[in-house]
Amino acid sequence: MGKENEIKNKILAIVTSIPLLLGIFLNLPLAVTIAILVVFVPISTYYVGLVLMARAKNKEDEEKRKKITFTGY
Amino acid sequence: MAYFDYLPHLVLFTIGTLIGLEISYKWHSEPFVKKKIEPVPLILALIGGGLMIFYAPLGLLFIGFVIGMRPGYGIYESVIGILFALILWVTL
Amino acid sequence: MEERNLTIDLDLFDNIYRNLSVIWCIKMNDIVDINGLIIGHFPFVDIVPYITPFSLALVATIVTFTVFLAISNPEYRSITRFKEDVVRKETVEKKEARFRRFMTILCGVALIGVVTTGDIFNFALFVSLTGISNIGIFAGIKDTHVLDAAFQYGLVLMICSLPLFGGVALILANTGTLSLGVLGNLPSNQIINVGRTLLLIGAVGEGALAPFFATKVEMIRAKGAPFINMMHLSSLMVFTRIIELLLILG
Amino acid sequence: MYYPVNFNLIYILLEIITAFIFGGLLLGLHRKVMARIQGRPGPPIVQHLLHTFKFYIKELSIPNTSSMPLYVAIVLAMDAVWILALIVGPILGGSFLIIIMCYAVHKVAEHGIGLASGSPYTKLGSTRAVLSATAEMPLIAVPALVFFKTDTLLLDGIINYQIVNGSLFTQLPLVALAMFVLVLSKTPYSPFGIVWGKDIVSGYKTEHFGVIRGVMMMGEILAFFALLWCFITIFFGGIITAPLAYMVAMTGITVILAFICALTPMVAPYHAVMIQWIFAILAVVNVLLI
Repeated sequence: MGKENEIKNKILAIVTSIPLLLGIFLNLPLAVTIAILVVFVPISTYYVGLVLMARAKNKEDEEKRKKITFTGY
Repeated sequence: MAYFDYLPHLVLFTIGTLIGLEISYKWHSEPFVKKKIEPVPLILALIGGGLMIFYAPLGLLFIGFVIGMRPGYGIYESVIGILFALILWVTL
Repeated sequence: MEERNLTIDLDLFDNIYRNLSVIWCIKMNDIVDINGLIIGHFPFVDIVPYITPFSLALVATIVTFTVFLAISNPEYRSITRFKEDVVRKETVEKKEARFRRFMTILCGVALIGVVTTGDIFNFALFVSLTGISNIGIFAGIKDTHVLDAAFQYGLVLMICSLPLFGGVALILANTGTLSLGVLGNLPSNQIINVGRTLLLIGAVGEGALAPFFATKVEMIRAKGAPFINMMHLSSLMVFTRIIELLLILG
Repeated sequence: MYYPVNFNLIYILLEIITAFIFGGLLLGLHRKVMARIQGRPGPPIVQHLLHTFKFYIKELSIPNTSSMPLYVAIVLAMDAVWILALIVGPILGGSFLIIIMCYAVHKVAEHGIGLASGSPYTKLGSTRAVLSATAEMPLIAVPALVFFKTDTLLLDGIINYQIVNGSLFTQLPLVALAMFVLVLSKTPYSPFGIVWGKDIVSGYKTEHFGVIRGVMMMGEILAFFALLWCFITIFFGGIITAPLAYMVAMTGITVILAFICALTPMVAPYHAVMIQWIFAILAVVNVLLI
């Protein structure tokens, strides 16, 4: 995945979690809350996951990460 | 009263198991051998069992440490800790 | 223990009932017991589409699925043949894909009709429309197995339209109405029960549900993931709706 | 009133997170108990949660053959549907039919996940998903049978009925058995888990790894929690009311499920369909007897 893709993912991660933050700070009606949760929780988890993945890949201590441990995660 | 009243319990238990997993692998890097009861996890389990009465999430953290240890280790200790907590709960 | 009352504002509840009772001449209704609060309704002359949390959820699901299925490209299938050293990637032809995409969208629209309508005759019409568009999805495939299965499904479809509309006719003849809002208020009797059974048989055949699933399993061997998925969606949505309908009639 | 009138987003989000962590621990416990029965030490209880988080930092690669927006969107749909089920079920106590709809959409998502990648193994898994849907649909006749007994399908109404008239478990035991088989068929390593059987590599999950697999596992955890919650609410709602009691009951049922999963082999697809039909017919017989 290229650099542009990473930036795009970061922007999308932020954009998709804005409604969740809005819902936390504003008191929205129940129907809107449900819609926000159902639509934006999976999408934002997906994009946050992509960003985390890119971070883990770019880490300098990649060698260390690759070392086999017993716990395996 | 809702389910998330038990969120601290669950989170601290999970963290406890994670720490237990990490540390027990530091303690035992050898291949699995059937072990007798170890002192340190036993003490931790007893502390956890005692804390369950006063502040359950913290007690779960300690018991979770022992439960979450490397597979095969810490079985008797965690059973003793849970029994201790039960005895305390019945008597108090 | 603490009381776990219905989380419904009683004043609002009363208000809605008062408004409904003008049109539907009802005080209590099975719809509320099954679906929860009626959020709104559109009083056309005889047809009364109503909105409940259940139908809202269904409509949202169907719209989302239809949009995503319509915009996605068909998948590629890797095919290797004996004595050949290449791996071919096959997919749906563009012309064929266009027709099947149109049928997918049509099926989605019909499904929205199925889940929102408040009138059993319209329900039967929309269900048969989903059946027809399902056949359309599979009609363009150049594969003998799939076409054979689709042919058999088509036979079931045509046979089952008789019990489907027959059930509706029985219920109409017995009660004098097709509106679900009124029907939900009427006590059931033997004839309505027969009508319900016929309706169930019809919908099961149209949606390729339980006893008729063999054709469906053969049919989804075809290429073109998004279009095939629509068929599964349509049959399951018809099924969820038919449960609600049968319970309302009872 | 049991719950606060204003459901804000934080409240619901916290409930979802609780359900996620608890469901993950339950699935971990499930694996642990299974392992102990089979004489292995087994993974730590937290393993299933660790797997879910692990996949978040693993590289995602999308096959060249996949049908593109669908490949990602259908997995997200699986997640979204169970979040909806959790909101409607444990939090609002709404209509049981919506949860049945979520279950149906879960089936559609399984089918779509299998189809979208273009791999023959996932295709087989998705074919089995269609096949098993026909088996589980009769079991979903459970809401109808419950409705004839209680005259309501709102989960709150069902709970109230049981508080007045006693648990439905004693009144409709065979229907409860059918619902239990439904829950069993959604448990990993279950005899009816033909959809992700190891004979077809991993069924519909074969081509999904990386972030997408993490999201998918999240959906499965929520599904397990929601189905267990529904089972307990519908059949034991009179006895079990407090959240702590729910958690204890869920743990108990998970242990029972683990025993069943550990001691039974995976049945062949057509046998799975047949066995589930038998349980559904038993449920109908129960209603006819009463």
